[in-house]
Amino acid sequence: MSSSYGPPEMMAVAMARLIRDGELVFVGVNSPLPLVAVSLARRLHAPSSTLLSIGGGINPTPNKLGPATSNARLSVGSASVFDNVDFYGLVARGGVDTTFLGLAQVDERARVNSSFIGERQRPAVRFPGGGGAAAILPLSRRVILWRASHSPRIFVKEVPFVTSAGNIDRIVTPLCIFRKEKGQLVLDSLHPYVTRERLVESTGFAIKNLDGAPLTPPPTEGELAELMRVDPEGVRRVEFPARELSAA
Amino acid sequence: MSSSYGPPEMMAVAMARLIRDGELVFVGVNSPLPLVAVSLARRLHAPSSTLLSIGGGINPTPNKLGPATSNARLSVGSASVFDNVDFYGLVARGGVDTTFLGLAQVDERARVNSSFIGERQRPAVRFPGGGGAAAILPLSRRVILWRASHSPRIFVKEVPFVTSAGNIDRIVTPLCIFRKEKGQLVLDSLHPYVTRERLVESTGFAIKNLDGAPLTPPPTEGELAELMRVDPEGVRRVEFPARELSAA
Amino acid sequence: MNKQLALEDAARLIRDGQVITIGGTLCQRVPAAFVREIARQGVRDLELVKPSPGYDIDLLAAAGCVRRIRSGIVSLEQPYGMAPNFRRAVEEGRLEVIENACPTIMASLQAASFGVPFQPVAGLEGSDIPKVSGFGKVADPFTGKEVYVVPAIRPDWAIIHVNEADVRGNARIYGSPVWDRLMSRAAQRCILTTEKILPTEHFAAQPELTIIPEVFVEAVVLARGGAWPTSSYPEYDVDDDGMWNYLERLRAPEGLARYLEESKSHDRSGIEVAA
Amino acid sequence: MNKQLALEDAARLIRDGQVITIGGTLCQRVPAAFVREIARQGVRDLELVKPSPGYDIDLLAAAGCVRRIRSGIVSLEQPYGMAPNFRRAVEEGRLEVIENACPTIMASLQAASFGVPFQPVAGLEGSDIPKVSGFGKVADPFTGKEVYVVPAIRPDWAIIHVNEADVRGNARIYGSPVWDRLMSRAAQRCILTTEKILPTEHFAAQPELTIIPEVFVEAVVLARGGAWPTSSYPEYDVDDDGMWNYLERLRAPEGLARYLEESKSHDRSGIEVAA
Repeated sequence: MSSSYGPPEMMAVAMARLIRDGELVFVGVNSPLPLVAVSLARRLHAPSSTLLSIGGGINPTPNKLGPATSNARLSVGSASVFDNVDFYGLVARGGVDTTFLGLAQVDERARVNSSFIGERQRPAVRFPGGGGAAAILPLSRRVILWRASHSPRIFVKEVPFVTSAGNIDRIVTPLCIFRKEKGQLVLDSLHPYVTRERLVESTGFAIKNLDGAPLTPPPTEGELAELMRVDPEGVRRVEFPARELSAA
Repeated sequence: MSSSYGPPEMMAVAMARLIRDGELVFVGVNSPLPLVAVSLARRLHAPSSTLLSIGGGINPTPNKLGPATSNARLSVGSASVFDNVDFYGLVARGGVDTTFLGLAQVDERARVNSSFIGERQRPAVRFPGGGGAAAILPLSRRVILWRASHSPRIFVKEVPFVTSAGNIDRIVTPLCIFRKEKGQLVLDSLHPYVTRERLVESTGFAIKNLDGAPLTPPPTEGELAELMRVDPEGVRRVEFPARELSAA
Repeated sequence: MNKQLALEDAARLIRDGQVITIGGTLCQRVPAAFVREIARQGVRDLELVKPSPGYDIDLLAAAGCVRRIRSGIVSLEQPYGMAPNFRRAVEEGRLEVIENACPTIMASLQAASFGVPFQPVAGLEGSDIPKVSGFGKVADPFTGKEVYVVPAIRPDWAIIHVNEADVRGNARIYGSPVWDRLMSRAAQRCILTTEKILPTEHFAAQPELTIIPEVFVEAVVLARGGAWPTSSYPEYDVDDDGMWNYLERLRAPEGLARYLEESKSHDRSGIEVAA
Repeated sequence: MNKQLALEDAARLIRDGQVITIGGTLCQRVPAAFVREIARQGVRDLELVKPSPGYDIDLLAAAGCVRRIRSGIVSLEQPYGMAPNFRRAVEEGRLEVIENACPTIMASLQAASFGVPFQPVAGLEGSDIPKVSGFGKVADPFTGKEVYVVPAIRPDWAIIHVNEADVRGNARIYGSPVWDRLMSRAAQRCILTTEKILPTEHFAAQPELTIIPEVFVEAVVLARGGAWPTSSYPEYDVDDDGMWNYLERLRAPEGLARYLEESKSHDRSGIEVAA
């Protein structure tokens, strides 16, 4: 792979490309990569998209991005304060085009578990919870999931608990992009630095369209240059364990 | 009757006396007399009562009162803007002690019609509507009704439509005060300048406790003096037809 | 995105048969210039959903623009009293009233704003309103207790008069917003008339004061004095002469047409002085 | 009425077994000094209702103050990741989670604020949450369409950190109020901790900025730096050293006691400088 980009850059660029011009895009809590991606898209192909930030802002213009996306500082420059109650109303009325959401586990039927594994009262593993995902996945016109990690414990054959399910369009990972087709995850593209063998080893279910999927176009010089301007401090890397930053 | 007061002064003072210190009292739209009454009570025996004004204020301190109680000007001096949605939430949660409400008609069972007479689709008489009364009467701990007019068409045996019913405590008119007892209106007191005969003629149902009811204590010098300070421009009179002001 | 339109153009967004809600209350901060323009354009068969209409429904009833109204109270308040043209239209069977309480309209708008089909409401015991207006009753699945519910009503438009807006549609209201915050969330889209158009930086400097954010807004109309003869706090109070003149004018045959003609240049002058 | 109390006295209002909601989100504008004082006083068996807790539930879980939580997401956000003491308490069976989505908590608080027993919520199709958390399903009486409903939850207390308050309890929040406006209306009463206590005239000068009016408030605590180590925009950001120190301290046995002791004078200093 090129020395000029790694998984954080590939993911940020891939997520940015999924944003369409003119859309209203929501970025929630705990979402550094989506924040970078939307900021990037708005400076590239989607200048007329609208960023709705959980920090309370509409198209804010903060001096710098930061890892905690619920931070009110990230909403500086917004002409209004858009609070959580307003957001959930808007998405419920069909007013949100695209939402980015994280996940703890997802299965081949595109069902997400961000809640727990094991007994509810004394779970073997407690996850953070899905936030608003259970409501948002059926309500946002389109949802893009991402996770800065890709392993058979994350991409599982069947989740033990369904926190959320719905209008998933794509899932972006350090290794690939999945799309949802007829209720199933299908490989959409493989990042240029990933072998099909590695993807298979890293995924807990049989991958559909493994051989047919193209490579994700690598970030262009222009995309990378703009990414450095949008995110000079490397917020895009905060979700990655140090080893994964170097191992890509 | 004394030359120093008439029905507007008697009503304003009688309504003020019904307010208890420490209460949270709501004054809605179209309510000049209640606005005067609460302002008066807060300067007399109920300095710790809280006025919640539909104009959006809590204990506002306007330079002068005015006839349109929905006017935002009447909320000047309030430290917050308390909007209609906030008010209906508060009353529904049991947070309002006393509410003043107007009426078009009321019957001997204390049921209020402020909607219409006749066929709904083409009524013989269209009234303004009850505002929030249908919700407020069962929810406010106590409701004081008032009407600056008293006739057999207003105080009827049975209303043709029940706009609202509920926690009515008193009804104050230019002639008397009714209270509600076991679901029936009962004469509480007769204003000093009114004969029992005149009250009977002016009321469309047989008056309970007609002979037993005392006279309303006339406004004291102190009450009248304070009333003039609270309402130097005579907002208390705006609801009265000119003839009733002089006829009392 | 610049959403500023002339009053006439913005009023053309309102089409026959639509459901509208109108900001302000009674004779306070009513988007009166816009209401008059709807009347001038002869829009028909509107349904007005508003807890407490006043000048707006009185004029629209006189002009025959509205077929049905859902409201809690209709009044011009003291010292003007009841809305006479509204009353006449209802008593003559030209305007249907779906009887509500202010908070049941509020609840219908809340349901719309939350994207749910109905909303429970507190109170109403003993009232005939639920029966004649078709409210439902639902047993609370958690306690079994019955509660009244009203259907979601999502107006096509919320028409709101504000003190300050930018051309994108961010807006401030000083004093009570009455129901306007909710209306702006319940309607499909908002049309703002505004006393002033100011740069976006003005709103960004204190975004907590922006009660209507740009994402809900379709059009912004500069309408200085646009609430006249109703009030726009703190700029101006109810115009007493203006109210009596309105009531007087409409008593005469052809009085409405004359009134609309006389107020036309006032109403349409805003756009010419836009920044 | 002067409602100002010292932190210790205000915290004594919280009694064992009560239901509380706490303002802010994750590591933003959490009333952290108050949360630590609850832990110092050893309150037990609380139920926390909050869409997105973070530092608050992590510390309260470590201190064993909370028996049950209803939440949508629990996190310290990046770069601190998941709340480790919360996670441990749940995995050890010491803390029950009633699984929710943020907007289902919102809806439960809305129902409480509207005085109705339940609230319909949009979405949730395909989720196991309604089943495990006992949500209901109700047929819309107007369309027959089924919709999920959640019960009203009325916390005994909303504990909210604000930027500015007066001693009566009028308060401003700069930046997003997150859920705090709703919380202040849903709870029986509010306790405010505030960066500054200012005269009532300050609030009356621009009452539209007052997000919590005095009538909802029981106590006001002057707590400069009271959100630390979480942020209080615009005064201070998340304290990175403070967060890592917190996480580090609580890894050791007796770490919590030491942490609470070390932060005590910081937390209780506010009252001494009160106006």
